[in-house]
Amino acid sequence: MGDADMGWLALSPQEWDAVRLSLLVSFWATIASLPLGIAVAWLLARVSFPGKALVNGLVHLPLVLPPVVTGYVLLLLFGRRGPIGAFLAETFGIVLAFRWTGAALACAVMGFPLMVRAIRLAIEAVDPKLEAAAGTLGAGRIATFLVVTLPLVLPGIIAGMILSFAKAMGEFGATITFVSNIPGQTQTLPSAIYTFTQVPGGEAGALRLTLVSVAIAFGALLVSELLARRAQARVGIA
Amino acid sequence: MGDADMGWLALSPQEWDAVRLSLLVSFWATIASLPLGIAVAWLLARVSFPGKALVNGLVHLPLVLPPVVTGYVLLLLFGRRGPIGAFLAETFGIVLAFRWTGAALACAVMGFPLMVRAIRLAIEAVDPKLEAAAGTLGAGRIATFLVVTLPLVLPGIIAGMILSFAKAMGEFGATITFVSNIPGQTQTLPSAIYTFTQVPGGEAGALRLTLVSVAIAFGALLVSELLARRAQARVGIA
Amino acid sequence: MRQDGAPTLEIALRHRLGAFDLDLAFASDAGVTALFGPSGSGKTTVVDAIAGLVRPQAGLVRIGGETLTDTEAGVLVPPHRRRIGLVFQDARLFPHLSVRTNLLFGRWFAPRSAPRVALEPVVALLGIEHLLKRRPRGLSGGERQRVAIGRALLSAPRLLVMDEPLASLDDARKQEILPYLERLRDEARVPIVYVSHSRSEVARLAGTVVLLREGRIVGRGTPREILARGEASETAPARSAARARRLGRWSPGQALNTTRPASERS
Amino acid sequence: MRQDGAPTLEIALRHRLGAFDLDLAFASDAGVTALFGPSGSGKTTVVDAIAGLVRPQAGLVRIGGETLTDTEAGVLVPPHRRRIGLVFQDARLFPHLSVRTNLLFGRWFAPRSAPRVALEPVVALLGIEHLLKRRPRGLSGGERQRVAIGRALLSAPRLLVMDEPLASLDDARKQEILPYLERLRDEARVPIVYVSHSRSEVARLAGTVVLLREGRIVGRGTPREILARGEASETAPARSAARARRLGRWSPGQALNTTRPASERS
Amino acid sequence: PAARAQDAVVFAAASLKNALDDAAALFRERTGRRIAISYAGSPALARQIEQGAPADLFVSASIEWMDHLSAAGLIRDESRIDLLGNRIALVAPAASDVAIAVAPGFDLAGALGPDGRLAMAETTAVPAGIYGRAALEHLGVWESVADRVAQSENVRAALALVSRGEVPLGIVYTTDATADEKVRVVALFPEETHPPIVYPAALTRESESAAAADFLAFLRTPEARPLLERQGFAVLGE
Ligand SMILES: Nc1ncnc2c1ncn2[C@@H]1O[C@H](COP(=O)(O)OP(=O)(O)OP(=O)(O)O)[C@@H](O)[C@H]1O
Ligand SMILES: Nc1ncnc2c1ncn2[C@@H]1O[C@H](COP(=O)(O)OP(=O)(O)OP(=O)(O)O)[C@@H](O)[C@H]1O
Ligand SMILES: [Mg+2]
Ligand SMILES: [Mg+2]
Repeated sequence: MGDADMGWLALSPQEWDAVRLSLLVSFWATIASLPLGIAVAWLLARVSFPGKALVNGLVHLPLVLPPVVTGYVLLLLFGRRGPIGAFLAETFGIVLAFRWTGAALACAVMGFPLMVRAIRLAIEAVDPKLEAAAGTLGAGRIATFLVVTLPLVLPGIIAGMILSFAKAMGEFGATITFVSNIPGQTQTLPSAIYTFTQVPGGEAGALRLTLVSVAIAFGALLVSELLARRAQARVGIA
Repeated sequence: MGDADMGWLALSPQEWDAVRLSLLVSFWATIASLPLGIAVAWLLARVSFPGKALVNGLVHLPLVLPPVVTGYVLLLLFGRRGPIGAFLAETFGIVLAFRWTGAALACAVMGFPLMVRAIRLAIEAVDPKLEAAAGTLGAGRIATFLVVTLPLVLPGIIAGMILSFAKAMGEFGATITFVSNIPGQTQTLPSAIYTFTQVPGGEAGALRLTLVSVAIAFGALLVSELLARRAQARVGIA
Repeated sequence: MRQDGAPTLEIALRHRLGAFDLDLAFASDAGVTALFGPSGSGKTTVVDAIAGLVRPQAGLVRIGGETLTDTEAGVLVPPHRRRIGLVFQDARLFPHLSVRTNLLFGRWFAPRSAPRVALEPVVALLGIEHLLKRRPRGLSGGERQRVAIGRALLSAPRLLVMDEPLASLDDARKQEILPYLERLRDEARVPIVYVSHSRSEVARLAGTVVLLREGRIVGRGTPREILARGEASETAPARSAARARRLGRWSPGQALNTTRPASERS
Repeated sequence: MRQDGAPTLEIALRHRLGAFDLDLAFASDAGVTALFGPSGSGKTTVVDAIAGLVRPQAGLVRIGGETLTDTEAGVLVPPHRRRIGLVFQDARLFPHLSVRTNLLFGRWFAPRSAPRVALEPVVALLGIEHLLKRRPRGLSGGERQRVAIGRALLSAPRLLVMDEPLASLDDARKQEILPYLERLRDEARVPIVYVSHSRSEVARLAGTVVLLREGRIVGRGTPREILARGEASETAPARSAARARRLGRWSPGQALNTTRPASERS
Repeated sequence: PAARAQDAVVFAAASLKNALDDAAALFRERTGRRIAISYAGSPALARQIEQGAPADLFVSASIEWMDHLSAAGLIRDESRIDLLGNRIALVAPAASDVAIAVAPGFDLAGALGPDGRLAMAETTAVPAGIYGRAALEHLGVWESVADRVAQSENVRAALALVSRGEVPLGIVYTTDATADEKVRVVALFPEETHPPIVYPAALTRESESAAAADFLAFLRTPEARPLLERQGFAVLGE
């Protein structure tokens, strides 16, 4: 790790794979969990229903459980032999276990509580009087949600997305437990970093990948702040 | 794991220690990080200053880094030989390494991005016009923050606290890397659970402790929802 | 559903909010019905009940013979199916939409059969041409109120409900808007419920004035009859201790002294 | 700091908000100064500048000879040190505090030397005894406005600025509050800046009327002189295309035609 | 990542990364066939194989987990070999001048000093910790240091504690100790003090990859041997 010699910063092809895969996984984990995240946030913020406490608890579960446990639960449920995994594979031909899609699932699950909470807080801050006004103008419940609530909640959605994305960039325990650490298929950046930390002389590699990961997350964060500021300025309580 | 025989649910004294310790650690991680969390959330929500993007990035770092890396960084900084650790030990006699206090620090750091984001979202939702009104009534910036902003932000603070607490109940990677796993001193529930997952046939033990952990988190969640609902009803945009 | 012969507006409400107890019933014919009464007498609560934003503890709301609310029969048509154009006391513009989009909001959701109100004349009437591209943020109080009026007008409602719509406008602007409302009343025959503290506005517009006080009707008649009376210019005394009257076997139909058509008794 | 002989209120402002261009200067003596003009003419913007909630692009605000804002000298006393009691057009009550605490809010922060205004008479005047324990949520429009008035009065301000304070109140209530404001003006000698669209209120209270239109002063004098003129009852035409006039070597002192005391030139 | 680019998937204990990466590279050079290696903790890998992971070859750091899979019929017992051997050592920071002979009843507690801790991997779950504890028990000193042990998630974390000077002594694999300049081997534990440290390898039941079998055979060739020995492992005899 010489001062002048920056060669240690160069990524191997396998590491590039990990970078690509992490981006792919984080992107899809964030995007795919967004609709459900919004729906659940809305349910928790605005609807009372029996079993609400349970749903709320379930959403928070991945935060409370050690990631290894979450990963193991996913493996049991979504593995090839798991009830949901077998069903998905037979019915739709969708296989999650030991695929990048499974890594995306693991990251989505781990980031879900963060996403839901951010969006929920934003929904709770929307003045129901505005929604009532939309009602008098002929907008039904769903239309009101889409045309009034959702745009007002945009800053919260952006916050939820960046939290989910950042979490996915760092998620390791559940992912490696669920889909293993197969280079080019399920080896994300954090898994690759972990591997480096497990052998002598891996520090430089771990540092190198950590820097890449941090740089990507910083970039995403900057973009999100920009978007959020715009959304905020637009919505800005007059 | 017989149907009738619930004996496997009984905790050993050492496991009780882990439960107690996890509660202690999670409680203090949440409480101790709250003032800084509020301050940083306020800075990010309301003040523009050079280096804001950097601060924002730093806050999110524990989310992005694999927990093991965070734990290692903590060890480098706060270990007995680390610059901050040595300083704290010499100046104040505060030792974090291999103490539950260190576990609390690790959990606080890991939960910090979640806490800050929740509070920040809530602060951003406070109408600055109310703060302006407080100004015309003679309240300075700090007084306004304490008497107007803070109470209005209460639901967000509660959300931030429960996120931090839940995260602390599940945090494992950074904690064990920083303070190891010393039964009775730094062995929290997730560490104990991890231990069970590492040996064949440890599932029952892991499940038992996981149930305890989930029960505690559910309880905390219920309390937080209650408090938040009260705060919300109180504040409720008229 | 329009039942000929039925009054345009039939309202009977009983609703309790903390120490405030609303208990009233009135019916009125087409034209402008003014709700008049001191601050806190329940005008906005009645407005909310008409629009379906409040579910009264007991009550009946009918427009042109169509039942919108009937707590006895368990009827509560949701606000977005009522086609009532409401000008809120507090404007309630959508902060994320331009003034133009705010104005056209109701049109997006209006049924095809609804008459289309043209944007330009309304905008010109309200003097808000220069605001169309702006967002509500930064509008002055009167500008907001004008946009809110325009938004309700453009939603082509079958009943217009206006809660102190001109309170923050200057006289000159008021003198431009009032004739428009008169035309709406006389030519387009849109019934209007008009809440105001201004005697002159009420005198000019209203066919019927309903005088409220502490949630009760204390007078009902033409502006001439009502506005002259002393009650119309007294402030409500501090509310007397909680009234013991309970919501009981009280029937909205009875209170209105109208008989419901058999078809609706179900 | 009070400079005898200096006018109570000296204001010179130049401020641009989008297409709106405020450019005015006036001074007035103790008593009530009314800001009168059509919706969107800049009244609230002037109010905000007086209270220090807006930092004008160029301008001067002095009360009783004390400089609160002077962009040339870089002076901008923060709102909480100005001791200006402001009744906002939109009430702005603190939703988490009871009405009582809202009312007493200003007292917590008033300097010890400030005169103490008793709660009970103000509450009685405004007829809000029965609301003291409630939270702002659920208050009617007029109730909010009354609490906002009370909150400003109780903060024992040295200048009271009221932005359409009685707009949503009934005549009877207005007739109770107006004499109180007269007493405030005459006995307690609190100067008042009063924004209103009501000719009768302005005629009754104001010593000086400043007539605004599109950010400019188009008249200044006694109510009798100003309210009679045609300009006071015309609406503003659609705003003319952006004016080219630039903020330049314009001096607030010059605009006011007052000379600043040497001690303040620094 | 569409079609599989590799000819065999190997699941291997994370501590084998350097050794197996080198071997796989050489194997590819010689045969043109690609081996993808997923490194993780042996327990996670074993569980994944239980759940139908696409692994062809499993190299475990623990005999127990291999036995577990064998009992479940998930590996081909006939292919199972003891691939590598390792040693555990008592280590100290390089700067430390502690000298102590590992012998029955040796004064380990004394060497730790009044408040020093002994860094080890988890002593009930992680192989290195289990071996270390067995050795200390065999030597009759476990009781005297049991409550002074800082247990880490893995050997590398224990090594880091020694390397950073956070603890005066630790017990790690010699493979880790010799590679770290900041760490000095104080003494090796005699092999008879603990169960043999063995990395077993076996083909999985479901594997159809000839490349996996060839790779396993390749690991036993004289050509591969130096690559493994270079990392400090003992290559066990036929
Ligand atoms: N949730 C509530 N709890 C207690 N009282 C309530 C609640 N909501 C409304 N009220 C009271 O109901 C009364 C009627 O309110 P409403 O808004 O209908 O009055 P209003 O006639 O529109 O008055 P204004 O002219 O001031 O707008 C008020 O005294 C108000 O304080
Ligand atoms: N951020 C902004 N961008 C553009 N225009 C603005 C902005 N803020 C205020 N304005 C405009 O400035 C003008 C003056 O506003 P102000 O609130 O001072 O009017 P006002 O005299 O108080 O009117 P009203 O009687 O309706 O309350 C309005 O036309 C308003 O639209
Ligand atoms: Mg009202
Ligand atoms: Mg205004």
